Amino acid sequence: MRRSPAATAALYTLALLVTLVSVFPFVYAITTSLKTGSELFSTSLWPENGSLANYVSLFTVAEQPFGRHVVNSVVVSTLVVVLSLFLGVTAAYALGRISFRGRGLLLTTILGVSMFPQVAVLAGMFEMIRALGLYNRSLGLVLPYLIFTLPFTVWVLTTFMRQLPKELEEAAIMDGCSPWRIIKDVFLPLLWPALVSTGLLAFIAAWNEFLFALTFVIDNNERTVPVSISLISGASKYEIPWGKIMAASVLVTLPLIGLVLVFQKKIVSGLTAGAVKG
Amino acid sequence: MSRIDFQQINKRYGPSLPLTIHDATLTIGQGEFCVFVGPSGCGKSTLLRMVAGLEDITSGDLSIGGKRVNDLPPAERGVAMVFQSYALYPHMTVRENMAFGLKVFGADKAVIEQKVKKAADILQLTPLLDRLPKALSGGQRQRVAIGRAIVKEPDVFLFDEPLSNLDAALRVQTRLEIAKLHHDIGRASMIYVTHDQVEAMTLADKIVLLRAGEKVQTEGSVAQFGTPMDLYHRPQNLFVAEFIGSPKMNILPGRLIAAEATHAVVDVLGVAVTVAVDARRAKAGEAVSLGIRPEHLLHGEAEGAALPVRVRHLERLGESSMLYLDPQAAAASSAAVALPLMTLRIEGHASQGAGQSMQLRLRPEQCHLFDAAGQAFARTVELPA
Amino acid sequence: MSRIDFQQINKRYGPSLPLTIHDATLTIGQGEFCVFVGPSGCGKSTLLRMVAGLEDITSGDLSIGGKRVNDLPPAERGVAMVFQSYALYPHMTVRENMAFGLKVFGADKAVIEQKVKKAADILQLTPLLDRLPKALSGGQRQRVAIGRAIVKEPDVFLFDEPLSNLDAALRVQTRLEIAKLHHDIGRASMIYVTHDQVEAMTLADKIVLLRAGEKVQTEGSVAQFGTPMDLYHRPQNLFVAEFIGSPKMNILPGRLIAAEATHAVVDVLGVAVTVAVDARRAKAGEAVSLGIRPEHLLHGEAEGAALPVRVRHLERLGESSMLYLDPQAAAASSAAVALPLMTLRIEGHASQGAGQSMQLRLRPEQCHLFDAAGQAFARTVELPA
Amino acid sequence: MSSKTRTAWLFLAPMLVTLLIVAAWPLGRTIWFSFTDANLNDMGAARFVGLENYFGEYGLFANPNHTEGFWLSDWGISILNTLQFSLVSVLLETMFGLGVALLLNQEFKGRALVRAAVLVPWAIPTIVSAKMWGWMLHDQFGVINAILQGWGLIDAKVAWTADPQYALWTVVVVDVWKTTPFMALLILAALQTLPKDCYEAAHVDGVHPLRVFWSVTLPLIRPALMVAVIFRLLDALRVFDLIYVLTSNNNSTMSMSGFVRREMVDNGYMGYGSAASTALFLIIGLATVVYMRLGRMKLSEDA
Amino acid sequence: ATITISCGSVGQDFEFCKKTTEDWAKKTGNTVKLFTPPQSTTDILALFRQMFAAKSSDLDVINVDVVWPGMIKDHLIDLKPYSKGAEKEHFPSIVANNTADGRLIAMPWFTDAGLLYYRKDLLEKHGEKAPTTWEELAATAKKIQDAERKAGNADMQGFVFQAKAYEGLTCDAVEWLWSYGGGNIVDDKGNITVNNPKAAKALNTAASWIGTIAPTGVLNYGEEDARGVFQSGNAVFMRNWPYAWSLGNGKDSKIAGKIGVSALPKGGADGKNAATLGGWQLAVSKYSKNPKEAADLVMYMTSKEIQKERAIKGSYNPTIPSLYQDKEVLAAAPFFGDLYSVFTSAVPRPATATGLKYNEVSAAFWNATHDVLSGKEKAEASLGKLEGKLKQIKRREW
Ligand SMILES: Nc1ncnc2c1ncn2[C@@H]1O[C@H](COP(=O)(O)OP(=O)(O)OP(=O)(O)O)[C@@H](O)[C@H]1O
Ligand SMILES: Nc1ncnc2c1ncn2[C@@H]1O[C@H](COP(=O)(O)OP(=O)(O)OP(=O)(O)O)[C@@H](O)[C@H]1O
Ligand SMILES: [Mg+2]
Ligand SMILES: [Mg+2]
Repeated sequence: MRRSPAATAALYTLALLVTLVSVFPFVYAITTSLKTGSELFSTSLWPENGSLANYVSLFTVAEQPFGRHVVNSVVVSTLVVVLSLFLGVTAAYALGRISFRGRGLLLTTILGVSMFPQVAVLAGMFEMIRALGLYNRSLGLVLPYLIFTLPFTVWVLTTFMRQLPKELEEAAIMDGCSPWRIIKDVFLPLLWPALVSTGLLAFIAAWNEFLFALTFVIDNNERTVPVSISLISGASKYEIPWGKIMAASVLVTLPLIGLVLVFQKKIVSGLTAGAVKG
Repeated sequence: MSRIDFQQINKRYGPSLPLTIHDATLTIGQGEFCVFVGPSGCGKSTLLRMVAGLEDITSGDLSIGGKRVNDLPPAERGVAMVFQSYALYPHMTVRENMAFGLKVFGADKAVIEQKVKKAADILQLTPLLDRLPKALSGGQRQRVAIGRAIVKEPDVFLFDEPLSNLDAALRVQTRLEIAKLHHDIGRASMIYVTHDQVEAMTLADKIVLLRAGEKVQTEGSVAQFGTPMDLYHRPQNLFVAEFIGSPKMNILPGRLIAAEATHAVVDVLGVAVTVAVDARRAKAGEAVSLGIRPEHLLHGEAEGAALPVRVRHLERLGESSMLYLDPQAAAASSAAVALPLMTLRIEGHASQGAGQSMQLRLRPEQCHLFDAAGQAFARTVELPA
Repeated sequence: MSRIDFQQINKRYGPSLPLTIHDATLTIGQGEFCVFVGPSGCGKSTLLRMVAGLEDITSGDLSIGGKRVNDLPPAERGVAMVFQSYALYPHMTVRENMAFGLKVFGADKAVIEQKVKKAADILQLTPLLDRLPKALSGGQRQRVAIGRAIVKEPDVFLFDEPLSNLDAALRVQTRLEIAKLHHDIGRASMIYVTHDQVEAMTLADKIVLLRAGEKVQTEGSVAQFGTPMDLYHRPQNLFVAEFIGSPKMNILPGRLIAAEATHAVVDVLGVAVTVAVDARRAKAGEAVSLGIRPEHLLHGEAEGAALPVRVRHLERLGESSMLYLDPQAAAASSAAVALPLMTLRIEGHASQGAGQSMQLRLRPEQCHLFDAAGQAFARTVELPA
Repeated sequence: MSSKTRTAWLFLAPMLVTLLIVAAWPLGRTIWFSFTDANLNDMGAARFVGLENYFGEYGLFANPNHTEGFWLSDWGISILNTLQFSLVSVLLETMFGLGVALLLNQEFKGRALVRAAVLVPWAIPTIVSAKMWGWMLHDQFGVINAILQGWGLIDAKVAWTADPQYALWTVVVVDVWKTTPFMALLILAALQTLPKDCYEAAHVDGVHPLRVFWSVTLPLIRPALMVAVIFRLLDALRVFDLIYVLTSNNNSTMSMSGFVRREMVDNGYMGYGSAASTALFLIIGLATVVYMRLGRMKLSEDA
Repeated sequence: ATITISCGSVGQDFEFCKKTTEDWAKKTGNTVKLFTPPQSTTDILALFRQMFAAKSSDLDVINVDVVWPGMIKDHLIDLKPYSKGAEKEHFPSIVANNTADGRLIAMPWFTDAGLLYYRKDLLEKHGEKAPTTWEELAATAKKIQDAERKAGNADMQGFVFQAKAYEGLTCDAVEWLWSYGGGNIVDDKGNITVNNPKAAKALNTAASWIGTIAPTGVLNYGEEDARGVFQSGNAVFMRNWPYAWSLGNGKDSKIAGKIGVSALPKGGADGKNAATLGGWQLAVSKYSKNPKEAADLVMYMTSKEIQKERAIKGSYNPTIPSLYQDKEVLAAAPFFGDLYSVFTSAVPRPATATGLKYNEVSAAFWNATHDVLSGKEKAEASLGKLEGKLKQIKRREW
């Protein structure tokens, strides 16, 4: 079915507007990252004499290996997402597709975990991290990050899992699938939109986490990106190195955009079309 | 071993809902082909799904091959099922859909390939093997669902209206293939749900006719369990009599005049009709119902009691015609009661027209008789088994 | 105004796929009841969906009430549709599902209430009105889908196999209700897809038989468009002859011996059979196919050419029996060719058994004749319209 | 235990164990501390004080020193601020999220890019984006004032983050900008899993698109929408860094989390701060329960 | 032994730190690891306290803000045994600040004090002198601001300072209070003195600037915001720390060479000049595994040579009075000499008196001040409330 020209025009206008509002600050960040010195305090959207100095300087401080930090962040975030999705999917299967007593209570409890403010759990988490010997290792951040990504993934995936047609699961059961196989071969392919969405959201959440990363890692080599950015320093105490911070922000946001571009292809509609009638 | 035993199976979907299945007790022998029929919503799918293990059994025992399976997971019951709603894996091609069950089972690649190919040939799906379900027509989807079950060659087949979306030719052909499969595998039992009486009659070793509605709660779900000929010729009650056969049996209210061991005489709309049944358990004067199938009504000059009727309207089907008739009650009898239309089936092209009067003949050995509670009197003529 | 015109409609699902619908040209008059039949996957649903506006028309013109609607959105076409896959709103109760279409038109609450109630009564859904679709049986869901369409009383009804999951009794009843509805609304046109020939024959003013497979690309989708009696008695080609009628027409290979204006004589398996057709456009010696419906075959002593056959197996359906027969070719004729089984339908309970020999009689006025290309010769007997 | 239930627990086990490892100690400890007078300076000296931190003389609630009434105490103000902020921002985010998701659900050229672009606000680390907005909203050299002045929408430069009149709403706007993608992405995923055929039915029925949205789409995506809103609500009720960076930790814009942080970290009152966080936990729990009740959300509903 | 030191994250700091520690390491045969603390002072403190609470030995030497000693004294070792009297060379006020319960818990490293920056060129142009009282400042600022605005620079502001609700506002407000003789919130004995008419006058005066000579935006300004406005040429006066000097005179600065610096004005004719004391110390964590080496490093880094070098190369204010007469030092930063009295007489915030509760006191104070500045309340009312609040914070003792 075709769209009318008016509708098409409206659609593209809206898309443009949404894009503009979304990326305007980012564009601003890019231009700022090209500015240096006093020009930073000017409101002009385009740098008069743009330079890549800010970018270069990011990689030239030996004590703050920005590249290394990006790698740390990638590893940590990826691990967090993989773990969350794995644990989330299995739990969501139990919570969404099997009815047993105490399901509602369990879901509420899981949700309860993310009802404490981050600072409140900071101290306890700090002790735990040290007790587990994960202190001062970027990989050690994976565990505390699960405290906010897990409840989220479990809940979202449970909701989505619940909406898949029952008959599909039954067909798989009749085909002799174990629950794990049902999840893997039947549900996962149909959950792609949900997986990608939650995965991206969890990835970004882990990628951007600051407080834990700041507190649990003090080694310069083990830091993650947000801390790294926050530690980017100007020449003196009160000077905020805007140009460099913006350059770093641009650099760490670009991979995320790439990630979205790659994975958004999996957010497609009609995955269950043709499965059942009724 | 794939004998299936239902022992007083009950099913209730919710605590506040009435029983959906009530006291179902029946046995499907190994290698038998059993057809479930019954009105829409009577619980055929439910019963099937209980055999598959997809639905909890509220009470009663279900055993397959002598082993109680109430609590056995579906995978361990050795059954394959065609779902009424197809339940195809939407992200797999037709080929993958059919191969999946075998793959899970760990079958050899070549074997899978070959089995899928064969099933696809039978079901005329070969050109569609690489399509996703969403690009298939309704009938094609249904065929994929069938294919998925038959490649698995299980001990027990469960088919839930597997041919409802196929055209006549393909339906006959697939039906024959299923019969052949059943025959070839031999030891496999089949339970088959259908609304098509021809299918039921031709395929079944045994038919289970299930009740729907109020009476399930009082009289149980199973209205009759027997061979097709049993159900056609010896319906145990009015419900079965009316349900089996299309167009359905004509039922006329009557009053018993004489009740003998070999026959009864009934006053139907003022005409005395003789029926070949053992009516000893009833007494003259009782209200009864007389049943006769449209294809057994004779018209014009023939022996038997003559019932005057008038043609209301008629349908021509090509090879036969269907006449819908108003019985013309004799003035004396209960004319107040609105009588149902009667149906008469005539071979070939009917020459009658609406409004025309006719005389219907009812042969004693073609008539059925039911008591006031709807229970049949045993027929005394010799009937095919 | 609800006349529907198809002008050389084509449909192609993908650039690399063959045409699904090819050159469909037909006209459904206002208030006419048109039935689409054809093998599974022939494009019935596609055609229906094009009328509804859910599927783009690749080329050709579709008009409703004289207005070209190719680019009109579905909402503006004044149609109601019963989907093959039901397409119920999963979050609405049965009542809400049926009421939704009316509610969006801002119909009065009381009116909606009453219409829904009436439809529910007809479809025996009253006790289920407050259930969600997921707690319904297959047939019940289908009935909800029908209910949803009929409450809307639109100009054009589109039914895609609306009765496929209903039992015989309910099916007959619903069919009659649909017919009644059609009659009552009067000006509404209906397009109805079915696999049930009885339905097609009894409901249709016109039948469209669609082709499937290769021949669609060369000969177009529409195999024949006409009244039910046309298709039954005057099939234009072998495809139609074989498709219409169940069990399907027996087709025997033959060779023309004599070709007259009033009849032809054909050598069939060594027997000379006379056929009442105008065969002038053919020449003696040509290969032809002789067709005769199972219900038209006579057996035992009767007039007409006698064909020796042996019973392969038989099916008893209660009111009639189906015999599957091996033609016994005369030694002289082409015994090498494997001949298809022939079907014979016998009223009542057949007394024959497998292996028994019989003589079949073929009456000239019951036979059809087709040329080598499958085109029928016009029959010269008087036939019902 | 039926085998199904066993399977359920088996599949839950890894997640539950992980969550237990991760959360049990920190959370339990916080709740425990809320009943003590622990001080960050010397945790070992913590004494059990019962409900002192909640209802004692200097407790969160029923503090007799709150001469101007509870709602004017720092804690009271932070509760009000947080509720105000959460309600408005979640509401706006839900609406915009829905809109953006519906847009992204359409087929059009460049959709992939727009999808990526929409996620940008979420992808920029909060510490950066908050500062960035702070910079952009700067009254003197901020680009927002420059643009608005350029378009003639305002005539004097507005101190967005400083003026108490605007501060909270400025934070709301930035929060909406930042977290709408979260909503949009989750809603988009929900939209993509909708059954197509009942849309066709609605189409044929001639239902107006808005009506379809209201009567079909919305009910069908409701479960996912509810979950998205819950998590947004949870986040919003715990809001801290955005307010902290944008407006500093002024009383008039302080959030509950800000209060917790101030008491716990800046002031070192572990016990009191823990009590505040536990109270915050309870308030969030209450809000969630109220929300789930209002939304008639069923947790144990079957597929 | 390996010593981990936290000594600043900003570029120059970091460079110095790196170099000096390396020198020390070479000299003593130890190894040094640098820890980069967060930028914000609040964050650094939070992090340290977190680590102290966990008795973490991951940090040996830490940098300590001038207001911290009271709050973290329990976690720092006494440096007396290692200092060998070296602390006597430093400003006594700072050493006193760093002494708790008779223990020397930190060594002064560099100091800081609030200064008034002004536009020499503009003052000259409009025939004004650098103001000596706040009242003069207000008048001058207003005059120049209005004149400049009329002349086309619509964005010209009279005075910018730090009035965001954060520690910086406490610094600014302490200066106002002190300059009007309004005391120092809490006196040395721990008595709450803030609710007095002079303090109220000070705050009301400051409040009168908002919207007249200062933009409303200052209510959310930190150091950089103020510097941004000043350095882009849009402000006549600015209150800031010494760091703004070198940046303001930087190559790309619009106002390079046009900046004047003076002590902050007095509160009225009979007021005092007041500059809030800032600056950093170095200390050794009690949980350090190598306190001896760590203390040695601290002593080395706070030694005269190192402070001199830092003063010359980075214009860090030394904490050793003799260095303010050092020719090399004065050559590099001439205003060290001019403003020597400012640095020696800088007003400390009431951190020692309030000890652990300093943060709380400061927050209450800046909030009360912010309320006055933003016009929510009059100073009298606000200070009254503040007093109540401070009493509540104090409870029985600080
Ligand atoms: N989306 C699609 N993409 C490609 N091919 C399709 C698509 N949908 C249907 N087809 C093909 O088009 C043909 C016609 O489909 P259609 O659904 O109209 O058949 P039908 O006549 O309704 O069959 P049935 O009786 O089985 O429902 C089928 O062969 C089907 O495989
Ligand atoms: N989940 C459910 N909850 C409540 N009632 C249900 C549920 N599923 C089915 N039912 C009811 O149980 C009865 C039996 O359903 P079932 O699907 O077994 O019928 P059926 O005989 O297969 O009918 P059909 O021929 O229409 O498919 C129906 O009346 C149906 O409404
Ligand atoms: Mg069913
Ligand atoms: Mg179809």
